[in-house]
Amino acid sequence: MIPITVVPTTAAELPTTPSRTDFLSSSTPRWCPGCGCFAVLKSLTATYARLGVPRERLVTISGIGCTSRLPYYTATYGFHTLHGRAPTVALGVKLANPELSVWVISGDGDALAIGANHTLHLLRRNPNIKMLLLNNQIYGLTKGQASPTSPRGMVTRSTPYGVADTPINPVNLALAAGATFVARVADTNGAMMEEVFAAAHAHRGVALVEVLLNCVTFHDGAYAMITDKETRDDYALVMRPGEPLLYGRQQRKVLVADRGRLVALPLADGEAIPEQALRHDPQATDSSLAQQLAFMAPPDLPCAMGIFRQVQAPVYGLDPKADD
Amino acid sequence: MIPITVVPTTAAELPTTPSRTDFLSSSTPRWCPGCGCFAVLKSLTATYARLGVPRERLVTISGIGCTSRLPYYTATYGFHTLHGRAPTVALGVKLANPELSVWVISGDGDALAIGANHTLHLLRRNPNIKMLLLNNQIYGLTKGQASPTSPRGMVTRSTPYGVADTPINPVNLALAAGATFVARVADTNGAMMEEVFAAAHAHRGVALVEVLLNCVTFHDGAYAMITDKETRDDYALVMRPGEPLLYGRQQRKVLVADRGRLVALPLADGEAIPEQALRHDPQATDSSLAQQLAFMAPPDLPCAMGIFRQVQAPVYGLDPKADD
Amino acid sequence: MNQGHAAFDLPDPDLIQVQTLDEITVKFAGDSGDGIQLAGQKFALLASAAGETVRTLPDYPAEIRSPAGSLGGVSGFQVRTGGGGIHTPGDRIDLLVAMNPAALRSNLPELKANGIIILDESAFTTANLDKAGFSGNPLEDGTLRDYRVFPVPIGKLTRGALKGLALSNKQTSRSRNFFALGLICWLFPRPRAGVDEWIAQRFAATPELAEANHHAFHAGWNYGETAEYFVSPLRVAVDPRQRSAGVYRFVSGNAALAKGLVQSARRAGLSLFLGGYPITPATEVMQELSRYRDPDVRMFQAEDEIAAIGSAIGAAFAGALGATSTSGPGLSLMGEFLNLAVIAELPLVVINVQRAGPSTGIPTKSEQADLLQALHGRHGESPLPVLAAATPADCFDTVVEASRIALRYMTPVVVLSDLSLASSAEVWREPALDELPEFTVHRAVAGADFQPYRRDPQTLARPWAVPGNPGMEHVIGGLEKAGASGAVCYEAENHATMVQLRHDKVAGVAADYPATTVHGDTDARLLLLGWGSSFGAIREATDRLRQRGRPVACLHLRHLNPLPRDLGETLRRHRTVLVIENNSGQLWQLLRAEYLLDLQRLNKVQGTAFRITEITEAAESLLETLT
Amino acid sequence: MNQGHAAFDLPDPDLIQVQTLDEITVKFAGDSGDGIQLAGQKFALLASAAGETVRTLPDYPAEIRSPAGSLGGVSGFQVRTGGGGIHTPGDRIDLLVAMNPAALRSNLPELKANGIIILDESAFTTANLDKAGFSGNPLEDGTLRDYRVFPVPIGKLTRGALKGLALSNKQTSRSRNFFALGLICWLFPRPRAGVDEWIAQRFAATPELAEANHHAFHAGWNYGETAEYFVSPLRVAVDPRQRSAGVYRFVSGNAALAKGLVQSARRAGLSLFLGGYPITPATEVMQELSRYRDPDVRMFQAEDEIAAIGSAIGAAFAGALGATSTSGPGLSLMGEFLNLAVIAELPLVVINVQRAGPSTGIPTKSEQADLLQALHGRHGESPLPVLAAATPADCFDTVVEASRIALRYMTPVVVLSDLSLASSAEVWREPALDELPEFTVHRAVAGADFQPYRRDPQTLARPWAVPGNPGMEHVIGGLEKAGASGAVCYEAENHATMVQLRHDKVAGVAADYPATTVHGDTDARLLLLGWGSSFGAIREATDRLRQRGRPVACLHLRHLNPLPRDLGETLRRHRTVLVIENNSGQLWQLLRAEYLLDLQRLNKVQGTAFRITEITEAAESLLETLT
Ligand SMILES: Cc1ncc(C[n+]2csc(CCOP(=O)(O)OP(=O)(O)O)c2C)c(N)n1
Ligand SMILES: Cc1ncc(C[n+]2csc(CCOP(=O)(O)OP(=O)(O)O)c2C)c(N)n1
Ligand code: SF4
Ligand code: SF4
Ligand SMILES: [Mg+2]
Ligand SMILES: [Mg+2]
Repeated sequence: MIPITVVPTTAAELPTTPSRTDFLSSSTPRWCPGCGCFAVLKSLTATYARLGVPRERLVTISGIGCTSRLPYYTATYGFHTLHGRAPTVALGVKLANPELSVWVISGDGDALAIGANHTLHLLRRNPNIKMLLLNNQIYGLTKGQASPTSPRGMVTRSTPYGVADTPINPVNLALAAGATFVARVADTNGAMMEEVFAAAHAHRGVALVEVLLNCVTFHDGAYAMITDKETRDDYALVMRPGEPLLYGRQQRKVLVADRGRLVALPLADGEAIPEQALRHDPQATDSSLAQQLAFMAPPDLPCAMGIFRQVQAPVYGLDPKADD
Repeated sequence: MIPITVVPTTAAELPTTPSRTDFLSSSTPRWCPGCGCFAVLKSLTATYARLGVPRERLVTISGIGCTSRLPYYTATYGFHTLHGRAPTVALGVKLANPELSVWVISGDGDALAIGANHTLHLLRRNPNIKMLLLNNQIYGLTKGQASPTSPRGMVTRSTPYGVADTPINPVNLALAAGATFVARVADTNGAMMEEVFAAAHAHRGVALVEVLLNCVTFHDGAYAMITDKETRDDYALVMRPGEPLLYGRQQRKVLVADRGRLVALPLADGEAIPEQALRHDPQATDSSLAQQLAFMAPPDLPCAMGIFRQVQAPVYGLDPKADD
Repeated sequence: MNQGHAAFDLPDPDLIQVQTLDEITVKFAGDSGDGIQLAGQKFALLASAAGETVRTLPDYPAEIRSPAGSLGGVSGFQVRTGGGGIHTPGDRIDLLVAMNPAALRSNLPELKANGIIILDESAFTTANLDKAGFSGNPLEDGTLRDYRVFPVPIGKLTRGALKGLALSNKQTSRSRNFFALGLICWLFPRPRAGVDEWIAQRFAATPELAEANHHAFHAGWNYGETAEYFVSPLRVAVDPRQRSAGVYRFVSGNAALAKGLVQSARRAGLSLFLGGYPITPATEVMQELSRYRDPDVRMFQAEDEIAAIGSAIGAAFAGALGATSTSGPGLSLMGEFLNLAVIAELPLVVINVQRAGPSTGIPTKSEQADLLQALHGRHGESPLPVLAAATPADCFDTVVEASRIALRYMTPVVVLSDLSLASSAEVWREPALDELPEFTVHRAVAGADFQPYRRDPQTLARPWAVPGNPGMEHVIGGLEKAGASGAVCYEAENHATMVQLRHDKVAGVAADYPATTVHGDTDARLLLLGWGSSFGAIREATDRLRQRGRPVACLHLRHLNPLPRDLGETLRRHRTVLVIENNSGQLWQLLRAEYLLDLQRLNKVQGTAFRITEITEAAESLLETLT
Repeated sequence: MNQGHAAFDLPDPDLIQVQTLDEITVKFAGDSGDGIQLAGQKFALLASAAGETVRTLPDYPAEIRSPAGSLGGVSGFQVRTGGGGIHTPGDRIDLLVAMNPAALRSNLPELKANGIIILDESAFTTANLDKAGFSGNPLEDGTLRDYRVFPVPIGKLTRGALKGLALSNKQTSRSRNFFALGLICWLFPRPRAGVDEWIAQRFAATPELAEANHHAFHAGWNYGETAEYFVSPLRVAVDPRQRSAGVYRFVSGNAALAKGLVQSARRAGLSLFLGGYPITPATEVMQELSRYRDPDVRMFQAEDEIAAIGSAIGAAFAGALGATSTSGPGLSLMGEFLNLAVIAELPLVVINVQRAGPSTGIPTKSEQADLLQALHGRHGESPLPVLAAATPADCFDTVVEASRIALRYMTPVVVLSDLSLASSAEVWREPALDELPEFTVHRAVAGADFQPYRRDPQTLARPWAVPGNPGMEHVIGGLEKAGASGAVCYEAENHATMVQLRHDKVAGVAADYPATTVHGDTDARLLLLGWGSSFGAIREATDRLRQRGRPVACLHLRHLNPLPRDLGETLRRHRTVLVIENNSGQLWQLLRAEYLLDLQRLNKVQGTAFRITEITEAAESLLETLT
């Protein structure tokens, strides 16, 4: 009594090596020109094309927001649900048919204001679902109000005297929830998006990928420090498994731990990487170092990019009643 | 146009040194005999008596659950709201009248299942509100279903084949949310509850206190390892500001950091506390060490008790429009 | 004696002799630790096995635990048994078994005048009398003068019977319920051997308890036989209707709801997915489902009701029969998602086990006041079918019907049950799978003309194009959709068309209903009209009135939206229609708006079901005004 | 010319001469980057300053940004101005200013036959025509043959006018709206000096823009004067009604809602607390409030709508006037909390700026389909007052009335507005604080007989015992409460009493209403009945019909629950009542149930308001059937 028959795609339907455009629908995306969403759509469809998953087994599920319009532009099955509720629908889809590859697309307001509870519970349960959190630090669709990731003091249409809240750090929160795969990428780096999306897919369990997304209309330049050519070396650190945590021009700064706290150690010209340099280990069961990396922010420390955590844990929804 | 006139209590109404019973209502508590709630009620009313806040300026606000019945048994103003929603009502009360001392009483289901979003946002905003999270790892009122803190594998009325979720660690989550005061106490230690509740009150900003609560009826002995006389030395560590993180019989184990991760170092008889021993610093701005301590759990590491974090940050709701 | 009427009329104690009763309502009551539920259930099962018709109603203490012996801690189990015509757990108690003063005090108002009380004298200590709030001793001060009281020192006798066993006082006291059960089993002769076996099985894991209960049971039985009180046992009439072959179960409403979901999905060849969140009195529905080991029966406990229904909608999108179960406060949280299911046109069964509202209200009391919410609790024009269950067993049939409609019309359906059905139980023959109605499932077929909102011309249902099937990739959502393509469409006329289509589709559900049939004369002067759990009381009231020669018929609605097409006609055939509801007149209001008829109403909003007599009295006085 | 009727009847271009119009509807339309809103608003303000009666309606592009020049990106601003009797922003357009082909195409269906089109010829490039979906060039292919078209190379002329300035092409193009405004200001002579000043002030921060816009404006004006097209300007009649002294503002419905909350709280001597969450089309209400620097006006942006209303309830408990503002999807999330406010009996104003549903529906389209939800969108018997606003300025009065009721009766009140009022604007005289009705505030007084649920015998309101005040410490909540003490109570009769009391309290609100008065003859054969934003269209339709000698009157309901006590009587005085709603008949259904009257209905569910003519036509044909 399997509810549906999954018929493998035949060559007639999709080329054996499908291209990204095979995963684009015929609708023309309606984001503001220059919006970071275009880049995400591009990288996501490029990833879809590379996964080897037949198109009909991909399900793209979103909430409400500019970013949540994305499913309409893919040629997969899709569900544009309610504000903040995509994770709940996604979980139902995945539990009803574990064969499907389920992708949640969400915004910072969607996933962290009205929907933070569902995000949290999705992450702690560890179903094999991938969630992209497109964080532009603003409510785009409703034309520019503060979101839970808007930095303190930011003036928006709903905070004429500045935001008075402490912003949420999505990566840190995901780690606190016990998420087994957590990453951060920027909309400006298509190659890295594709790489990380593919890694998220390969991961058996839940994956949260924060995408730093530029909203040209209501919060342009939010991530300029981290993404601009001139500054990004100093303010962004790309984490690579097993490697020391290096950044800065010519990678001449390295992170070390001082009694459990992170410190940036400048390296002199030609100086070798010291013994105590921290090496990135996304597979560490204990996610506390990852949580520390997540909290890092310019100007004192760089913003960490890449995969913070990737560990194996029991996957939710896979025959929970079988093992007893 | 201040909405209400706060009239100081006169001696006729309350003795100058009020006692705990002055803060108890005339209703007889209706918890199961032996329920941890009795001890919390006792410590909370004892704390109320010591604060010097007139009774009418105390407001005790709860959600729904066994634990959320607590306001009925206090002689303060109280509001028994909806399941999961106490933080929202509390914030409205506090913003409307900052002179009130507002206490939220919540359960693990209340605060972390249906209400986790409100808990999260309350904590990140940092209003001067105190929240007690009475964590019995079970839904008591509805007679024994799994809660978000139920340990993996636990058999409950809704999980006859065992819980399949990763439990939430309330302290870690609160820290990820940026809470400025976070503590953990056990219902068995009245003195420590009173001490920590009073410290929470003294803190200017939000405070979350997790109370490890025993539900005799549906999950008896959940914290036996941590609270029983015979085992607690080995499995509980009481954090004291500025002091090394010691535990074990005769306090002969100490925590050290190894490349950002916590390790327990056994001390030989008479061995001095080594230089690299971690000292507890609840006032550290960076909460990453606190997050590591929060995650510690028996049997490998002890459960940390006491105040994890206590830092000063802008308090929400205090004339946000004044400073511009 | 009048069969439909209050049936119990025991002669004076010293005149007791063998006597067959048409029916009797027995209530076991004691402290929540006294094993009352177990004793009551066993008594009911034995009666049912003897061929009697049985309805039961447990009566749990209020949700917060109260001290032993207090009024708040009283637990009860009511059993009504008799020879047919039994549709409720009984208006009032004929025989009360009270294990302590609190149990006596809280049930006294429900005991019939001249009713029998068997009480545990040993528990009538000063302390217990105090806790129950008695100022004197009711056994002595005349409080019980209108009843026939049989004090039995159950505690002392049980202790005596178990003296040989190595048990603590507390353990001994735990067997008192078996003493009481033994006594009652002697009174209404039930085969002892069956009970012996059952005790052995049930307490197999704790042989010392098995032994204690065995001894206590027989001590109770023997006490009945030897004590001079009871001259002879009573006999209850057997239901004359022949039972057809099949599996019989004693089901509560909540168990029947769960079972109905499972069997509906199986019948449709689908997997079942229920997203739930605990809430009194609906929790058992999800708990029942959690016990299945069948991978095609999945219960997901969500973080809240919003996630519960959201996951069910996701599962429905993915091809399962989606369901959720909750009570009023939960339904109040689900409005936005229910609306999504309406516009996305997905098959979903939403069960609301109603309790007394508004707000948290009285979680342990029953009410039928969520009907208008089920119809209108969402923004915009958002029609959906609403059904209500009439009895515990009917919960099964109603859920099956709801699932049928959900799948045939691709729509969410709300099923209303309530607390008084949730835990009330009756004997029910579980139909085999192929006895269930056939289910139409609108599987979409890939092809050049596939469109996700192209409707079946007859049902107006859209096709169900389930992810995993190639060639039908499409995106649905909450924005208004264009006719057949389902693409997002903001166009004015299209919106009007879609609003109309959604309305017509739901209105069309009524095409499947059987003709409306009243119980009684089709043109009786007075029609008693009800829905939901008031069925039993209305039905029995009608029978009693008809036996008195009154021109009364009754009609019970399962389908509350859309209403049966012939309902207006039926209503107009009766001079007066009395709409009977456990709310302030919600169906009454709907029917007035629909048919412009000046209907009468009888409402009760006290957290408890109607008594049969409340209905007969109202009907009698209404009939008087008519002549 | 008929004053109430479509007023514009411009003679052939070559016959144009000075002419006074009773009214005219002008629409500015262009790409969202074209500054259309600014130009339209300024034109409306100038008309209003000239003493005309003005109603405006902006028309934003659908929420997702569309490419420049596309149909989805068209922004519009409609201004209707005239000499009184103006109650809507206009059925159809008399004069369209189209800044590009897409603006032309999307507004053409709304343009009157023989209407005037002024368009920017420079923007009619092949690329733009393509984007707008024109297959040919409408200027050449006869598409516009039924209109009077005035192509003006606005782009080119603006560039020319700004040649001396150091501006990029893009910047120059940004001033085109000022050229258009100048031309229109010449056409309906408006004082130039005022505009000059305004430009200087508004663009003070960017002097280069100020200069560019100044030049563009005058170039437009001069073009009007010199071009041979327009022989002479037009004049619009001035509203003959005398304006009383006071502060006049041009307010949108949302601004009026915000202002109404602030002034209500001030009048009552309370602080205002609004908890909100952004949602189209209600967001401006919270945004307006966020701008106040008054510490007694607090807007809290919550994490969701549940928290928004929860915080407002908390604030109400703490002694503030609590409020929240949302749209349908948000209200669907608030049901559980609204219920808590009902049972806790706290003063709360819940504003629902309705949009087209169900579900996400069409966020940028208007509808009045949340009435039944406001009444019934909660479990249990949960009565609360419901009010609706009729015009942008009436949003103020309605919120004031809602606040008065909330405070006097200690109850949550729902106020329904809708998208078509939200951003539509009219000129309004802000009443001074002491012109507002008096507010009763039920402050509790400590004392031996204080009880939190002891009711005022007249209003049945409970006292408001606010934390901070000694001697009245008490706990409220969602569980059923005992009579006066407010203690938790599970008792049957008490529950029935409380359900009745809550019902009676809300029913009692109607005691305060003024008598129902119809506009027109009190016994006219046909009564047009409406509520909410359809007011203007119904009112103007009635006036037109009466001018035609038809026996028609109209009645508009502000209070939808409880209904006015004399409403049944009023309805019965008219042979036929036509209930006019932008939904499928929600008030109609309520009135049928309430009065058992066979009312007629006119419904439109197209996301747009009624046109006056739709109503006159329906009324005319209904009248025909009556004779
Ligand atoms: C229940 C509900 N509340 C509010 C809204 C209005 N709304 C739509 S999107 C949105 C926030 C958008 O912000 P974000 O999630 O960050 O998405 P973005 O537009 O920035 O991509 C809001 C408040 C809604 N659609 N539904
Ligand atoms: C909206 C809603 N959903 C569900 C419930 C039922 N309910 C009451 S308390 C509770 C959970 C109790 O667990 P917890 O918060 O841990 O409190 P405890 O009883 O253990 O103290 C639930 C599910 C409710 N009252 N309201
Ligand atoms: S408003 Fe911002 S997020 Fe939305 S489409 Fe435009 S640029 Fe993108
Ligand atoms: S069920 Fe558990 S939490 Fe509830 S009162 Fe009893 S012991 Fe306490
Ligand atoms: Mg955003
Ligand atoms: Mg709990």
